[in-house]
Amino acid sequence: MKATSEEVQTSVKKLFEDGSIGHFIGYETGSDSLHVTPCFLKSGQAASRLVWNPLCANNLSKYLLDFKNVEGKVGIMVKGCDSRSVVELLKENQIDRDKVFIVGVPCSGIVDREKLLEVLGISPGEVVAVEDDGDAFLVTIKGGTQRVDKEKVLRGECLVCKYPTPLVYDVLLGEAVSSLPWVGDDYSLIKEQEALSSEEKALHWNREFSQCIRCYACRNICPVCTCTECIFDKKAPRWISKANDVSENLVYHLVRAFHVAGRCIDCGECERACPMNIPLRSLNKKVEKDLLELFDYTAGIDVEQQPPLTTYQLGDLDEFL
Amino acid sequence: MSENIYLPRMATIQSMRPETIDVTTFRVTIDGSDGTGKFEYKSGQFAEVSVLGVGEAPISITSSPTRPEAIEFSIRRVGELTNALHELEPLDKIGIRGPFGNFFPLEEMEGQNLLIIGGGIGLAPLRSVILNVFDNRAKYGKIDIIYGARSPQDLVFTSEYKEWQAVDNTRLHLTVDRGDEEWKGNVGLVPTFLREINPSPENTISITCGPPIMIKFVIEALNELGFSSEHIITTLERRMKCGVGKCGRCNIGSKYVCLDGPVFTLKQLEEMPSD
Amino acid sequence: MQDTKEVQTEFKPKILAFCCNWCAYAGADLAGVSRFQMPTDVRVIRVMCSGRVPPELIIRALANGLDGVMILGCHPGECHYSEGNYLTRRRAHVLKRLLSYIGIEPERFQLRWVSAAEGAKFSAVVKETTDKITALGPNRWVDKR
Amino acid sequence: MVDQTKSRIIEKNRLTELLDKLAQDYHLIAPVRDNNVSFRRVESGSEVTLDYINTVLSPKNAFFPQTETLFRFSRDDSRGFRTEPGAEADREQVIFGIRPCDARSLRLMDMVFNGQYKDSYYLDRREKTTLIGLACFDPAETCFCPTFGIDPASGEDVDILLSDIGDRYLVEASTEKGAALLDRFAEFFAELRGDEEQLREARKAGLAGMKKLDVSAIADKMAPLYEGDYWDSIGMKCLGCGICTYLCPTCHCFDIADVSLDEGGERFRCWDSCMFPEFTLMASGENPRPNRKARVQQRFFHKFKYFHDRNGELACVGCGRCLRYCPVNIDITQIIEDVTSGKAGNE
Repeated sequence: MKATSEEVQTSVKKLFEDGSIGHFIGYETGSDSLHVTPCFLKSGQAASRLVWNPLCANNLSKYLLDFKNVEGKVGIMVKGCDSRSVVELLKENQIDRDKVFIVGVPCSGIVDREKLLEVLGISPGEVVAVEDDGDAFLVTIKGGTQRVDKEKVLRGECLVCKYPTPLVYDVLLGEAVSSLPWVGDDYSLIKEQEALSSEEKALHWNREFSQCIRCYACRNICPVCTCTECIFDKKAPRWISKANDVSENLVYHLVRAFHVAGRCIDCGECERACPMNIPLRSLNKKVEKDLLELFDYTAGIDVEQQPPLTTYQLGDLDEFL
Repeated sequence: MSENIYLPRMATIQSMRPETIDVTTFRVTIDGSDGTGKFEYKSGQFAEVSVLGVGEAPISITSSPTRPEAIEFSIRRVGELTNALHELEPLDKIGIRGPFGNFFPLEEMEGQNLLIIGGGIGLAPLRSVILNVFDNRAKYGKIDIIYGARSPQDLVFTSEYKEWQAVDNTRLHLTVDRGDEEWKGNVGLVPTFLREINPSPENTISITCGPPIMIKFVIEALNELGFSSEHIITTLERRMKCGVGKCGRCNIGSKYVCLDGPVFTLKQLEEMPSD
Repeated sequence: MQDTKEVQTEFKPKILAFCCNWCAYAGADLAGVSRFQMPTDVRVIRVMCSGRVPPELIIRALANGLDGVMILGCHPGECHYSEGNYLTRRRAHVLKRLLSYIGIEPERFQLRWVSAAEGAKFSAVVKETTDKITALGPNRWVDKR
Repeated sequence: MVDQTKSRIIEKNRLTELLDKLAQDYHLIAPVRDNNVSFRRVESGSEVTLDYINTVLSPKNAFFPQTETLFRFSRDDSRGFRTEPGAEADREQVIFGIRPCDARSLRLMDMVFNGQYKDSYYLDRREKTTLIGLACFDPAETCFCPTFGIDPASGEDVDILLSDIGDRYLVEASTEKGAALLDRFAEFFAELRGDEEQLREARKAGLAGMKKLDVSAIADKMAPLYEGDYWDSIGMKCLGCGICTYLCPTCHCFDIADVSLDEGGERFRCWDSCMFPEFTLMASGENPRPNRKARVQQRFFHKFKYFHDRNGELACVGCGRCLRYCPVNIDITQIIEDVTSGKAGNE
């Protein structure tokens, strides 16, 4: 059985009552029925605001950094992907496991709003609710319900998700989901890109990077971007000019992709946040693929595993000689 | 295209006088076709000073308009631009935009006693007032200057103190937070020293500039001494870029420090939000 | 297209080499002393270890208009600090692939092992890299203000 | 009422041809679909899309580019520098397809860039621009421009307004500049057929349910909220990215910086955001707005109080971009409601 909003509300209320947590980070309904927004609770009284549905895209784990110096435990709701960024935060000692209470929810995919509206040919105001129904979503629209195939309207990262059930949690609500039927080769899109000529690749990325407005939403939303002073904000030395041109944007995106190498867990938040629709996951996914092939490493699985770029083996590939 | 408000005028550094280990007074003339570019300003205003290739920063004017031969800026090494300025040499060129901002109400202050309270590099804009009133000495009553720095080595304009003390009806009170073997003056924080001196608020206007924390406690002390908030004047520092009220970062509430300030009376500050 | 070809024959690449103080930098010196012939398009920056060169520097250099960047470090097992070159090797594998993914040819970023005794190898590596990059032509990613 | 003398129509199938012509004579800036729909410089009419509600980026880029050279400098023979101002808008430009909300935002920007000190870069471009607006009949669910007295079907702030009335556009010039452009391209425009007013009224039906909030007293109601906890929860949620400010058509904050090249360089300005910590960080290390709460608060106070205190207008046009694109769904309309209803003060 899938967890419901009511189940989340009841269990969070109980956690507050028995003193397990002093704060809770979850989701509540946002500006319309197609949006949720992060919700911060200090007591169980307002737990009825909490929701859990296929619109809960935000990876809330980044907010744990804001609760580092707060008294008591902070409870947080995590999906499979979100739990992997929690693993990364634990690995890097950014958060203390004893100060976090993890409420895990198995997830069978999150709706891509834009795709959904396009497939149904409707405007956001017409949607009343979206529910999970196995390999489809049930979309309640004013005047009826429609069943939409998940594969048509899932977010990109959900189409290749291998960890729908949280890997770390204190309590799991609903039944674990072991695998998602639509997930095949997670790197097919990356392989297509790799096969292009250098000229085609440069042309493609030049076009993409030239659209970047450097709002830094991709960085700020990224759960593994945890530096207290980001390299791009440093004044001496200055690594990047504030001028918006394609070579500065290139530096920004490549350096960022490298800085999250071995830490990115493909929650897709960067791409979701980007107002300009730059396919940012593609860069991270490429690095992820290489780390798997070169060093057999997957991020966000095991707190004890050594990050791949902080270690080495004598027998590592030595193709340069 | 009308006049370009972002284009600096070129100026020449005539001399650089070290004040402390990290403060230097730059004496600057504006380049003009005849070698003497005009630059009209009032005490309390600031200018945007540039090192081309490095950047620009707002710097308060230290000299007095009554001495028009050159403009002076006393600058502490704190950031990228001020570091670059300190690397320059006499006869090097810098850029100047301005003057910008408002100024101390010297005309309204005529006939009154002046209580000038400075801390550290905060004496820089106050020196403009000090020299200005010295040059119009008859127009003002008693002048008390209270100035403090962290240590005797951090006091600025030390070479001028003798001259200042020699001016009619003027007293200079110096204090340092920490003295040394040679220091014979007062040791203690400016607000404490101010209470000890105990100046009368009667017919007196107080102007103050220094680190924010000092200003806060000086204002507290002035209030205790009976100064009304219309008679406490201070000058504020904020990160500024354009200097002309466009770039949007130096506001406190709906006031832009670069346009409506940097000089405010305590009464005005009390009406602003507290950030 | 014809025009581009013509430009390419005239093209003199700008190449940067980060040389480890304990090996390649001495190797470069030896190459010079031994009067090995090599192209003059490479600018050398001495670093204390190949492990000292973070990917940011490589990316920054390429975006600043360099046509190629090399890191020249000690052979595996010979790092003055035991493991700097091993860590660089891992990073370089990932960076090279990432650069290639956005259209910066792998030849433009090289990691090579050159010991203090390998003056000849230094000049060979420089020549080989220069030739490869000359053949590739200018770095497409330059858009300096 | 349609002014018969100044109004014309253009058949839909002639629009691309008109745009081609405009692109020849002017810098033509129009909505283009790429990863998203944004205003871009176009060379031909076929690049232009009109199938959009509003663009992601507002057209402010055309007046106040994200990065703009203020002047260039080079070393002269002595120790000095020669300076040379940045490029002026070299040609007249036409912005085609600007929505009434974005057009209103320019009026607000004018207040900033005009005044005691005149920003010649912005004002020059403004002067050399003709605005061809596109009436909005199908607003998005995030639109709330009527809140600020904007009629999405009106040409109040543009030179020419186009209204899509089915098989043709009704074309109305509301300024001399607009009328001159209509004259210049008279061959594309035809006389009214007579049913235009009626057709337009019918299309306006779609505007009936638009969100309209009461903001008449918002500036006064903001004042007491300076202290208090209301902004805590919003600051908590905010990521501190620049989406809201960069996409906002009325946000105008910028930074100034230098680039140094061999024997010279340039000084440029670029958009900056009050959401970024370094925006107010001083060289001394002090920061008057040290946390996300203080920065979020500044943004809303600037929009609904400070700008109003200085200029007598609210710095928002209800385009809904900040709400639509905020990754954590911070809802400006909810904030307006909380403030005006007094709810914000009770939290």
